[in-house]
Amino acid sequence: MKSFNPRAIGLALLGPAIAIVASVLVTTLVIAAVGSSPGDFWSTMFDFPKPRSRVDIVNQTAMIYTAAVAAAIGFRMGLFNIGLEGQYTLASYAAAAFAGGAYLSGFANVFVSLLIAVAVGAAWSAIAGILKTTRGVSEVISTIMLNSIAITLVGYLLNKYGVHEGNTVHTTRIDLVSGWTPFENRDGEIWTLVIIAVLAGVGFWVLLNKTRFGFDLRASGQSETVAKASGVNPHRMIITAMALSGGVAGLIWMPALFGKATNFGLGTTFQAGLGFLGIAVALLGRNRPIGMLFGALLFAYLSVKSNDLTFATDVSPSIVQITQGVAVLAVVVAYEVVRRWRARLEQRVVAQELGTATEATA
Amino acid sequence: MTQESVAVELRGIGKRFPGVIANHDVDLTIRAGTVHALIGENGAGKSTLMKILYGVQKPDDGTIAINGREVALRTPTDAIANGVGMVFQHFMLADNLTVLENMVLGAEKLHGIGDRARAEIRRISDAFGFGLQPDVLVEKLGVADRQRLEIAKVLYRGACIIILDEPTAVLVPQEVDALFANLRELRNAGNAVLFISHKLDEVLAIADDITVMRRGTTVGTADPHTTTKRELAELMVGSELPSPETEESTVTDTVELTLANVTLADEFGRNLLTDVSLSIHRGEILGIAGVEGNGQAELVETIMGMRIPGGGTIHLGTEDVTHWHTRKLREAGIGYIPEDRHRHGLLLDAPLWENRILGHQTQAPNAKGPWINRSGARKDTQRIVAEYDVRAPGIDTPARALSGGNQQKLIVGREMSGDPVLLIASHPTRGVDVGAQAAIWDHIKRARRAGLAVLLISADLDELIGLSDTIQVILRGRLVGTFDPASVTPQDLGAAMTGGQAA
Amino acid sequence: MRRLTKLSAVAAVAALALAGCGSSDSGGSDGGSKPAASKDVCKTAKGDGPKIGLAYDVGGRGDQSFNDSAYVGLKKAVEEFKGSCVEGEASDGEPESAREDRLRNMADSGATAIIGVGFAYSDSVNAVAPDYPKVNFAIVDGFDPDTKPNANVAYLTFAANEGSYLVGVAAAEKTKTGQIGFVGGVHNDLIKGFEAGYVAGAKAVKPDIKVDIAYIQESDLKGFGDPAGGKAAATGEFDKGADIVYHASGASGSGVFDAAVEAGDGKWAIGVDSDQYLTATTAQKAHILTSALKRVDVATYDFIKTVNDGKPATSYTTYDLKNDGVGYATSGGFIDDIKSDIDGYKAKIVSGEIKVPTKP
Amino acid sequence: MTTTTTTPSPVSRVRNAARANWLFIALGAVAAVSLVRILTDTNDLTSVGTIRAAIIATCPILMAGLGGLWAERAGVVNIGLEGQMVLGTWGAAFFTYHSGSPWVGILGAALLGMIGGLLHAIATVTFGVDHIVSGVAINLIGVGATTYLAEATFTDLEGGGPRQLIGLPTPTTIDRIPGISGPAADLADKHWFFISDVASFVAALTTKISLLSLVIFALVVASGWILWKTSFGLRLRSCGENPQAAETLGVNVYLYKYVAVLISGAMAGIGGGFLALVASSGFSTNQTNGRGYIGLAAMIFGNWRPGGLLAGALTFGYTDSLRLRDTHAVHSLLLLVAVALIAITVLRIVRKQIAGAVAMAVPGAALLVWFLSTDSVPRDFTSMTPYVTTLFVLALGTQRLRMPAADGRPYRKGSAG
Repeated sequence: MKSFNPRAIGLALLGPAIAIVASVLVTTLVIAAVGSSPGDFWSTMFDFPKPRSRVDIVNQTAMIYTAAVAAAIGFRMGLFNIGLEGQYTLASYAAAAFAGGAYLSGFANVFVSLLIAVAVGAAWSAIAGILKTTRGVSEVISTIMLNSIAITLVGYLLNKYGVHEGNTVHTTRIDLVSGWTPFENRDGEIWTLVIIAVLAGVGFWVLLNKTRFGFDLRASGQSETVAKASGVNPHRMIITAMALSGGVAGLIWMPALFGKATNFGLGTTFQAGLGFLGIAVALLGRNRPIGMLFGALLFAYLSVKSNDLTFATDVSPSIVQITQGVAVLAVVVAYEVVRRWRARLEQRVVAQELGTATEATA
Repeated sequence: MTQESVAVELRGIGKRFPGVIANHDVDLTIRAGTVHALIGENGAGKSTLMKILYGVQKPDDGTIAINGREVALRTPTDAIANGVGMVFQHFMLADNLTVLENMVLGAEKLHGIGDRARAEIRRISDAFGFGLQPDVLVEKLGVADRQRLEIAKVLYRGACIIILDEPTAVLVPQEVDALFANLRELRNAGNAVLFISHKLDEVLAIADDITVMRRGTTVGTADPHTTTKRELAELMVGSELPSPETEESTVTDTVELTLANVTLADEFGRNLLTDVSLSIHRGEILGIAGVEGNGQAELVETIMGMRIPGGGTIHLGTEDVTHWHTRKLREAGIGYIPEDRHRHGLLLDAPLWENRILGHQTQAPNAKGPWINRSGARKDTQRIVAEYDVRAPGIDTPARALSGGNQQKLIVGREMSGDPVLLIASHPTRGVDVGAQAAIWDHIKRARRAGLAVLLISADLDELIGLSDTIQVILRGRLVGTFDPASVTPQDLGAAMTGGQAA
Repeated sequence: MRRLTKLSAVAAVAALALAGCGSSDSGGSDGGSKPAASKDVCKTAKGDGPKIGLAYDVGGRGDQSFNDSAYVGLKKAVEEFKGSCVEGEASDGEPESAREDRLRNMADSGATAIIGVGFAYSDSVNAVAPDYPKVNFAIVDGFDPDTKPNANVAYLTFAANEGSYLVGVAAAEKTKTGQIGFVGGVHNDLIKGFEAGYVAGAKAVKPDIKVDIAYIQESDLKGFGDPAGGKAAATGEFDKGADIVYHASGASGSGVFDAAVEAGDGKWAIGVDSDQYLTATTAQKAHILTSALKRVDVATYDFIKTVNDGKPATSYTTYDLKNDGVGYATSGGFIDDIKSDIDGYKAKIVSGEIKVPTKP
Repeated sequence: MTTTTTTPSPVSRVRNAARANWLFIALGAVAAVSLVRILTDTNDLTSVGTIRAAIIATCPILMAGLGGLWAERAGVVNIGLEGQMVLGTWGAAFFTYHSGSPWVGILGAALLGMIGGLLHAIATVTFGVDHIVSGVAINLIGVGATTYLAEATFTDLEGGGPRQLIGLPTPTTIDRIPGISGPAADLADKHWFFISDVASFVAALTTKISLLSLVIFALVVASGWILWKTSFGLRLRSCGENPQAAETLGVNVYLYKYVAVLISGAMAGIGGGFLALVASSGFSTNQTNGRGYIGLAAMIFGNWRPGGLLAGALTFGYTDSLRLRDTHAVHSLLLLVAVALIAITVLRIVRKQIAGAVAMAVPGAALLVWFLSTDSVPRDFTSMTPYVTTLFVLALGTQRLRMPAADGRPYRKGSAG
């Protein structure tokens, strides 16, 4: 429908609106049910964030958004890359290990490390693609298995080649890339490589809407048989899309590595779980660049602000996970309902405009 | 049971879908102990009416009376309880389940799911000569066996009103004969059989009564003993029957497509195509006649690069394209009107202009290098919509919202764009209204005059004879005969298609 | 009352209508358990003394391990110095910034002593401490990640290998089969230290003793929260002939205790970090020989005390046998008969006569 | 939906043969393990203790897989098993604590799992949401809700904490069955070829086994019976094979799908309950640790059939418990897998499937070399074993697997014809 059609916009906003209402409602009910005060909870959550929280939210949004883009690349062609978690863990380790080796200096080191992250993520993800095309293995199952394997593998490599310091093991420390400090120094900085998220988002949009490859990708997602008849090579498409998704996944943690962490350490500097958050946000944002931006912002906001809960309320921060999960479920249900309304509406519109109400189709 | 007792009486049935009226003012009377044929073009509303009678869909208006009693059929269960059974055009069987399991499903209370049921199946099978083995997986059954299983399913439930939706579409003639023998036995046993078809020969051969539907409603009845095929056909289309006029030959000497000994096997090593050789010249339309399921779809998919042949070669012009992929073939100038437009031709949820790009992603005006040329594609979509009379509110409308005919016109327009050298047209006018049908014929003929080579596959023999320069008949994956459309009759073709007499 | 509303409400949320459960639980539980508030000193303490921030590692208060131990020290200090406190807890997969934010929130709320429990706080304290020169920080198991010393950070480390050595001695003396076991949560350097001390202690008593070693996970920190894995690993060792199994596996330890219970009489488990006899269930108590103590409570209390005294501790403080920062527990009285032997080894370690290895 | 590639390969010829030889294959597997045990002198490979541990490790996976089986047989892919399972762990702890009876706790676990299933059914059946999407969301909710509920309800309990609740009563354990347990254990200790291995199984199944384990094995048998031998099961399966056909025959497809997904959730919940009450006798947050996913893999491994699922779950449970108990034994497994691969190679050469034979021979030879040239497997690799095994099985066997024909496809009423 035309972009300025108010009814279409209304319908488009209806889904998220229902989801937000549902998740707020469920969260409130759960809090009230265990005897805590939903008022305290919401006032803490809606309290305008402190400067350093604002910085954290931006940084977290960037990483979650990159993860969501990675997930969405697969989703848009009907591939469920559940393996983001393993892909970015392995890629982050590889990039951090390379950067720590300091084979190159300054910008070159950073750049090549990023390339390595992309390559490793893509390669790990492509395994699932190859298994699917050559052996018919569902990517859902294979990527779940690859997640577990990747995490164990990284632990092994880290133990074997990492720096043992105190009670931790990590990769060699690297020099940070200085970021942008919008507030006082102590409030932290917005990392330079947050730009990755911007590039990922814009790149995703351009790829999807402006390129032949993107068209093929979307066509494959809508109907495999139609895509094949239109000349898309389904096997190559699956492997390419998986690799692309994994490649972007490889970049997820890079802003943090070069902005703050200085090294990769399991349980310490490395932030696990972004892959699964990315999947959730991709679903929440319906795999659309802008939708996912809002989704990532919402998730980042919720998790950063949930830190304040322990100080101000007796509500446990883990409540936020319920809010996030309900939001995802509610949004997919709401969209399905809206889609059905819209399909009916469009058929009616066409029929009215053509005045062919008597034309029979059976 | 007397000939005069009425088994089913439909009065004033109406059914509306969002934006479409599928049935209105349908009246139908079926006598017990007869075979009643319901005929009409694709899209005339036959299937919807049958679904209403079987309780799959609820009518918005009208009444249904069965054996003189008015009934409300909300679900298939209600229909079954009232003695109505249905054999769907697309069989409703679960491949992974056995014959027995498919048979007793939903009717477990009758004879259990064990040995009693097994015995009952054997009884029915023996009574009508169905030859069913209860413990075989359905996936191993051939088409005719599946159909007999479907009929047996209906009988198992004690139905006395049996609906068959286009039962002969997938059968070879011997199987059709066997089916008709079964139907006659059913009739003689006192059942009412409702037989849906658009094959007039068959209707005249089997039916006791005929009702004709057009544009969602019943338009008349006919007596098979006195009426002619021509009359029936005109009743169906509501006017003088259009027929593609043969034109003078435009066949040139340049060969555009050559298949030499092409062989294709399925994953079990059975041949789907055997030694298929043919050639099409520029300006020639080669028609392929055959009963559905004899390798036509595989032939098309092989030429289109969607399947890779196990043996033989395919040349486009002088180029060996045997192992080319679909994309490359399309870029080389092959247009493709697929048999099933929803499965192979359109992205239903995408707007028309994106569907214009489909299949031509790499070609002007849709693309510039690796980029999609949005404005070019949109402009060209406008052109197609205007030239091919695609009735749609705009090019941003999703394809799903269009009627079948308009969807098909869009596909034809798309595939004719960019001056193809070869057009593969599979059932180009199937499910299309009469006006659109004539328009599509005109477009194909015009392109032929301009030197296009066309491979035409159709179940409509008149269409084949009217359009083609040469007709070849395909039977069980082999080309079994070549005919000159100027002299051949549908009867000759029919005989060849069924292996009666290979010419 | 509060508990009751919680319960019935949860039941309502879950849409559970199991009448049996609801009624049996509301029978007489009202006064039965301690009200929640009394358990949490930070909810009630409003004293004018020092305000203390305690940032827990994943698992938080209630892990019946070192987080709880830190809380014990905190509670003692708050009550003694009439102070107040604020707590925060890490969650799985949280970013570094969340830990920093937690520490800064505590500092901003006026805490003058802030303790991060667990080595994961090392980097965050290092980043935060310079911004709050008037606040004193401490990290349990922590270390300074860079060469620039922090003037207001204390690193509280533990010679866990020494405590493990003593329980190794106890195990070797008590074993009847000549075979003992060890279950580690995660095969990392920290836990390897426990293993090394334990094996060394056992071999010191019986050089030919057989020690089975098992780890629940190699690198995945889930190994500290997998009681089923702990139980399977310990059962394996009992099956193979060990009669005493020492665990250093955090919350997975409850599975190790259960394995000992199921293995039957004469089979023992040894606890870790805190005196786990005290928090164990009745059935488990009969099988907990001793526990290797890592006195996080002492370290926590000591640190707060130095702050309260105006002479805040900084730099590295190692808690070992010498200052009773590690040790072993005697609750249950199962090792009273060999206490003098163990203390003999202890004296030798304190005197430096025995050097306990830190790596297996 | 392309969650699982449909592989239209009706190799049912093979499958029927396999079914006929089911017992033969099982015995062959035992013989192979026995051979490796004797060759490598690793008696722990089939000791009573190992098998008992394997059974305990198997049960939760089995229940998750059984949950998957019920849902997928009715055409609903349930990737939310993990979430339903984790809800079950909380339910088991909560209800056991407050009722004092572990059996009430198991019912509670089933109930909580069912709530997860209900959510999934509403989303996928009523609203036609993509099954994977809904499953992912349910996993999020399940984990979040469990963590939150545990903090809210267990913190102040005796034996409880914000993340755990221990000291719960456990379901009855059968200590021994007189006349069977003893002789079987004696026989197992003799370490004879084959006989002792079988005796080990018998001993493990009759000695110190939780009644709940037996209930779970009974549930597998019962599920098989219900799904394949009753009209209820036939109707349910028809919804997974061809819901349109089922609808035309008067089957209320929505109802059966709902029932199937609810049972699926309950099964996964019971799996969580087993984990909390038997495998570790106490609740702790996130203790499922991905077992829901493994259960799903086991079900696919088992070709959507109870027998196969049991074999798959046992394989996972066995390798997982072996890795925890004896790393040396894992080294012997290398030989076992190598032997198996080489056996398949020979079989394929006999059948003249040369390409397939090479595909088996290469990893087989590599494993053999690895086994012969090393004394142990790096510990890290042992933790990967279950996952790598799954990948291998799927990669080598997917062509033979056949999922329900309409599995994962959205279905809407009135779409028949």
